[in-house]
Amino acid sequence: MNDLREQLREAVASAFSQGRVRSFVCLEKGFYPFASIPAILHSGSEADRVQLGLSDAPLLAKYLLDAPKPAGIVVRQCDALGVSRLIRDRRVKREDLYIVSVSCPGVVDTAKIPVSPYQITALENAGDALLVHTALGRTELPWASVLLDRCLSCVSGSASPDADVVLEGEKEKLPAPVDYSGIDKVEHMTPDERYAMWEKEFAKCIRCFACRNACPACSCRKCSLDLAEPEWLSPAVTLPEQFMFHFTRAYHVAGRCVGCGECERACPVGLPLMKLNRKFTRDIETLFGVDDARIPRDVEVLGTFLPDDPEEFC
Amino acid sequence: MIRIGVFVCWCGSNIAGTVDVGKVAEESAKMPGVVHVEQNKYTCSDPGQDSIRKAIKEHRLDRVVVAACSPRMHEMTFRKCAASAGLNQYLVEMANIREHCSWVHSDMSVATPKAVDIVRRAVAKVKRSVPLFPSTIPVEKRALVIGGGIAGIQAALDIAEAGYEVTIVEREPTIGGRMAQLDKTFPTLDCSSCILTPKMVDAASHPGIRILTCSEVEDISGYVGNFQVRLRKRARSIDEARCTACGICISKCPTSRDSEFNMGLGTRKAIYMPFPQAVPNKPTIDREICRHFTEGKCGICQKVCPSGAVDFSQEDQVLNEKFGAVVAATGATQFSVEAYGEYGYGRYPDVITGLELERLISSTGPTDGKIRRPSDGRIPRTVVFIKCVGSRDENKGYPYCSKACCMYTAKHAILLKEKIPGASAYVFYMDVRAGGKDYEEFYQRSQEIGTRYVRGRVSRIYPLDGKLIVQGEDTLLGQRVEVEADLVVLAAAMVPQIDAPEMARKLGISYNQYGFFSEAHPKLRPVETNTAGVFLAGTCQGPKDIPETVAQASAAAVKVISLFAKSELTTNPNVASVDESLCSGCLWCMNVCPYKAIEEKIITERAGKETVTRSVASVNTGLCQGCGACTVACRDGAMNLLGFTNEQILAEVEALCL
Amino acid sequence: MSLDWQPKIVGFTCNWCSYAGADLAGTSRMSYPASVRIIRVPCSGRINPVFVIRAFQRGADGVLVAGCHPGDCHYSTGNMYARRRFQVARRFMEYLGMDPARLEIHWISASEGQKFQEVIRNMTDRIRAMGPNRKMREIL
Amino acid sequence: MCLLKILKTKGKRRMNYLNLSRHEGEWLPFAQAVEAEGGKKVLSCYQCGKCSAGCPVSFAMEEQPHQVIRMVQLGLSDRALNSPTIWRCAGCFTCTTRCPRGVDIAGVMSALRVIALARNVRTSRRAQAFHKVFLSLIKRYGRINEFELVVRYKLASMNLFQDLDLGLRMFMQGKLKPPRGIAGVRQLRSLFRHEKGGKRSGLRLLPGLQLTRHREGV
Amino acid sequence: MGYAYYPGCSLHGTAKEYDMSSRACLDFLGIEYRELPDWSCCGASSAHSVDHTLAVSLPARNLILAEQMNLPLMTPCTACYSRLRGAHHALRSDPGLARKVLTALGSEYKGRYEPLSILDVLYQYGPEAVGEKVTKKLKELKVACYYGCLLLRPPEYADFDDPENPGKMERLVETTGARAVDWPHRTECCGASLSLSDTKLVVSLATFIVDMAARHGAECIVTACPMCQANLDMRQRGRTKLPVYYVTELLGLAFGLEPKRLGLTTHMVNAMGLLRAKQLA
Repeated sequence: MNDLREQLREAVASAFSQGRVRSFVCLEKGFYPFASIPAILHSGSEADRVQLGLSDAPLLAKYLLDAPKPAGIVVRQCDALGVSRLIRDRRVKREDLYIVSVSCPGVVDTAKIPVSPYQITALENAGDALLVHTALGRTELPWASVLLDRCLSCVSGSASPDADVVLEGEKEKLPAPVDYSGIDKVEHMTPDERYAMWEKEFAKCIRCFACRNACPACSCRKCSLDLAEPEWLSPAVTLPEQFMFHFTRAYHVAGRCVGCGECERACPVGLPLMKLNRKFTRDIETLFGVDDARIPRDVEVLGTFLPDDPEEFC
Repeated sequence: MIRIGVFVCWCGSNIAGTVDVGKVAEESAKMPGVVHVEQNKYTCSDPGQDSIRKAIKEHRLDRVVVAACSPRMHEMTFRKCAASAGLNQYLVEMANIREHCSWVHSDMSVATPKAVDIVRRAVAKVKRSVPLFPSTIPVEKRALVIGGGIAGIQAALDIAEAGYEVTIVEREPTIGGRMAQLDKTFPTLDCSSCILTPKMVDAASHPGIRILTCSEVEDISGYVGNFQVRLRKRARSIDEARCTACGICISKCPTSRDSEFNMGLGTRKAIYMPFPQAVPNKPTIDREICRHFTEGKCGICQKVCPSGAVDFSQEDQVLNEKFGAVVAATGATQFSVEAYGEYGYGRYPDVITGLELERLISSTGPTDGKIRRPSDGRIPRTVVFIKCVGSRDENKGYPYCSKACCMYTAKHAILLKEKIPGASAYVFYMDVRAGGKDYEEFYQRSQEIGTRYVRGRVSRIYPLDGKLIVQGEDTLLGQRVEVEADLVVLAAAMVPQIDAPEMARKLGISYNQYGFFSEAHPKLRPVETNTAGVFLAGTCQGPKDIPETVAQASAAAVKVISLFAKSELTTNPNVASVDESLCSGCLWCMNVCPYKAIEEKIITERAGKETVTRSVASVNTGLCQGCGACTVACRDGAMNLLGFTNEQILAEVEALCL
Repeated sequence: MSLDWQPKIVGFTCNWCSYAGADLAGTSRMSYPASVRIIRVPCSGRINPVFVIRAFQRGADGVLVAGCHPGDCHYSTGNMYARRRFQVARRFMEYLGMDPARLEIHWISASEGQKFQEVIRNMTDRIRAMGPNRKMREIL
Repeated sequence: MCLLKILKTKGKRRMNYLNLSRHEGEWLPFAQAVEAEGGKKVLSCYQCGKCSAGCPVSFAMEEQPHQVIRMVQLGLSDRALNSPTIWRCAGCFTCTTRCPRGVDIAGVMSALRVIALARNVRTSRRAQAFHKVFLSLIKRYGRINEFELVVRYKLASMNLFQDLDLGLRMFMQGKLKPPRGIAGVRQLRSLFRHEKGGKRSGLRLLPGLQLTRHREGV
Repeated sequence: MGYAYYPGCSLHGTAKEYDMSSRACLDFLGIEYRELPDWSCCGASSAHSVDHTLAVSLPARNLILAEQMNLPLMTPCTACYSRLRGAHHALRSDPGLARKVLTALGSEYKGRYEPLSILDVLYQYGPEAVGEKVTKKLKELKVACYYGCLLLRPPEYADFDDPENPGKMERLVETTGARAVDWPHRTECCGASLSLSDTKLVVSLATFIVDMAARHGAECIVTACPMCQANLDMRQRGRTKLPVYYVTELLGLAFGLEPKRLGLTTHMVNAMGLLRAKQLA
């Protein structure tokens, strides 16, 4: 684990020294000793701030937009999907990037640790378990039980192929299928129950747009929902407008969502936004035979068609 | 300040019969922006139109709504009318209260409020309409025909006959294409060159037609009426003006190679004419093998040429020219039958393709029209024909039917019997497809003269004691059958040119999964493409026989002619337009555009201190047809469709739902 | 809900097929309920699913989306995109609780005036049975 | 022999016509069953006969391979399953390799054999005997012991004396040794049980060697 | 590196000379291999006629064993080759079936390595390299290379060479100095799988193939398939009887190995006669 971090640190430093990058997007220690936050480094001297990010690592991709180019970035599989999303959306150019890819055992979600973060002194990755050190002692939790949701349906734990540097750790998270059970639950409700449920959820929404800002697929220079004319969305925070907002948001990322779940984590009121995104993801997979709708393609799934697409209208 | 005039039409009793026009007028008057309302018995009549013109002037109207019939009926009428009163015609909107209201309802109490809604919709929309100006584009009245096969020749002749200039671009040293290689043609059995050569000569001698051989299209840009085309004319090493085609050079040339024209069955010299009737009737030097170019030696041709036409120093020419329309007649090629290892083509010299047999039968061919088998030159007594080699075979070839093979195989069988009395012919087939005038009769004739049709596919061929053992199945007998053949002829599939996709990209047209060019509409627009001004002729669009090809070529020609008949094209101003300040440059719109009308544009702008460049979408209004698919693909709402803007549609929705 | 209640159906139709189909229904005097109000767009590919939400928001009881039959699009491929977009968008609206019957997508050619009539009749009946739409709708 | 004759030989008949309507309900499910057992794309066949033509053993078949395919297409399940052809197939895949429609003819044949055995269609006693013995040996030892295979098969198929000489010579050359079992045989049996729908899985492959999920490749 | 060696049932019985000669060649060329511990029957040529799933799960067990050794699986037997590759292919292309089989086996299969034929291995070693090791040229030995079915068909997964016009075996054999005759029936089926159940039929096939080889001037037949070898060897009834060798036997000879060690003495049709006549053994 640590030697991987060491390799990573060196990779970053040398990228600067070779003049490959002007800035580097990576993780560093955050407020909590164990949790990590995003950082944009501007010189090789800062290289030792680099962390692997055992827990609570945010998706780094979108920070590229603010990083001076050419920019380096440390990616796990999920970051890699985010980055290629941005490349596909032509918000960044591949040739402006220096991608260092690390294999990933999965990222711990401290929210899933039944201990208040204040008491946690340290976290430790012990193979199949997570060791939580507190002042009172040490608890052991099964590895899978404390991972971020996105890790539970990781496309692949191994490092991403098209990177400039590939660093493989000795332990990798194995790919797993997306868990659609949540979607199924909703689908099995009656329309009225569904509507009631979403009404309840959307009522919480304070329209802070955190979901939009966190999303690697929401990278428009100016979001159409902010326009005054045409008024796609009125500033009035009424329920119908909330439906309008969340429909549009989800529809705009439909077929483009990389499944990172950052929207959900960013949401201050805890809306189950992935329940919306994944609905699209699965429908697109099943309707148009896209093998893994989370992976960005050259042509957008909704921006293309096949003459023999399923026909359900008459 | 918006001043809308609403003109409600009675259409006699057509509308007034079920809609309370007075009430509609009354309600319309209350709508925001409406400053003038009028009723007319027949708004489309002259008095009706006059009243509109009058009102526009008197009330300084800057928007007009006509509540009457379907826009598909009279929109043009009222737009012209408004224009004649000095109002931009695109500030007129129609409310269809006849077809969509009075004619489908009988109860005035429901029809009237609906009519009001419909008017409100129109008012809401027109309020957000802006003046639009159709641009007119000039038409360069010169046609480019790509490909000098029978399709290209026919199209060129027809266009030129109508009095327009045509340029034929052919990459081979001569025009004529595949048809020139054929001996006779079904179902009439008249000799191919006898009907083709005259056309070739006509084309060559026609004042309106220019033929560029050894030439290829390198790049095409622009749009209908205004294509910029870059052509490369490869050096022929012959001064065509001087050459008298005496042929001495050819007879004296020491080097030779397999002749493409004879499908490799014969040879040709390094300086050569593909065939005697070639047009233009000038030799060409093949620099790949010519010893002057390979070894710097020789040069005999130059010495012997009485008119000093041989010019080794000649270089490729690049021509940049402007054309108004393009006809793609790039043709098809033959499936490479090596894919069928079990038939041993390439390993067994006496397994040949249909086209090779054509050359063996043809009097201009390597055997002077005597059918001799390649291996030992013996006259074959037993010939086996195998159909659908590469066609109807998704495993080793293509799933589609090549259409011409059934008939030319029947033809081959007949010709075989003519050339070699007593020879026996076997045809292995799955189905005989003889749809077409006199085709079925022709096929029956081939049966009546004793051709044995065996229903089944051949599984394999192997040589044994100088014979080819052909093993197949007679599915009607339900038994394996075996033929000891002297010669086996494979009816190879008709497949797209290898570089068809590349050509399609140059032309900005689409092609199907095999590489055949796609027509704009399978039934209703069979020779047009999705790119205005580009038309299709012949086998580049799909397998065809000669009659079909010629028919399609003439059809394409007519399309070109009717395009050139217009002095200039007015473009529909209802096209997509980009708000560059919003565009993030994802160019998703580019992918959905069926007309390749959207391209990337790099703009520079000041961001704070530094100036940055970024790419945005930009619409070529010459190509855009205004379908609006791009607007929905655009997430950041930068793409809009003039005349049907997001603002307008959203407003219409609001107006209707009030 | 009183029987004479007239649902409000917003119809988005493409100019070349479905709008013409509606015209044909008119010229051949095929009567249908006065529930539908048509918005003409050049192609079903121009219809943004967001328009549909907006319609429901502003008080539509039903929405009809109509275009040329796949393969017959005037712009050759517009309705193909529409088909994909609405297959997912429709599922999603249902997922949000919208009753499926309130949004219908049909391919109506210029020659299918009768089909247009039937579509409107059936749709109106179904929506009548359901009553006014209250979901996603602003209180007006 | 031609299709017509086959059509007459078997099956319910009214005035010598094969009544296809009677089989309407059958054709899809049967074809699906065949495809499920590995007979890919059987419905795509357009009866060109290339399979039969290339088949090394079709000369010894009453009904040609493409005719059997046809039976499947028409849903004539009894006739297809009773056809000796499916047992004559040597499984050389020449047909599959050459089929222009991508039909896995050899696959269809083995699929039909599978179904025939499952439904206990007693056409080829010999073949059935052979497979029975063969699998029983795998069940017992985990490997095939040709000596025992041959002996038991001969007993089962009642033609003791065929190849006796060969057998003897082989025995002399030590090519036919007495059987020996393997360690993982219990797990193999579980496979068979599993096939019978029995719940038994997750056995260890080798004594001491347990598969681990995460640490592979280390 | 190296290979997991899967002999298969026949090589422990009727085809033991193939086993012997294969090991001999591998040893001689210094190619590392370890016999797959506790390997089990791949189910050929019966399982696929009884149960589609069984036909995959039997070979699957061996594939998994090999994957645990983290070595590519290699087998001389073409029947096994076919079954193993078929299973490998099915496990990777048919998730449903894969789940069923792997749960039954209680393990997972990544399929990192494709199962190989010993010919693949020799090819990876390189025909030239093999040629260099040849000490005794098999001059003037006219050989008909016989591929049979399972190395080449169905090409979907058994793709050792061009299914209709292969040539790899010829290249290998010619490194020994022998001459490979060109004959059309090298991919024809000899009906081995019916050898027991339908002997009459098989005799005619085998005889025909051997005759064709003879007519094209071959003095012997070379194959890489125990079924073909046994079948052609036992069932040929033609006028001229041709000995049928395994590739590895000829290679072994060319390497100068002891005929006895290669099992050449245990053929049905006298294998030594020809060789002695040519002073090759």
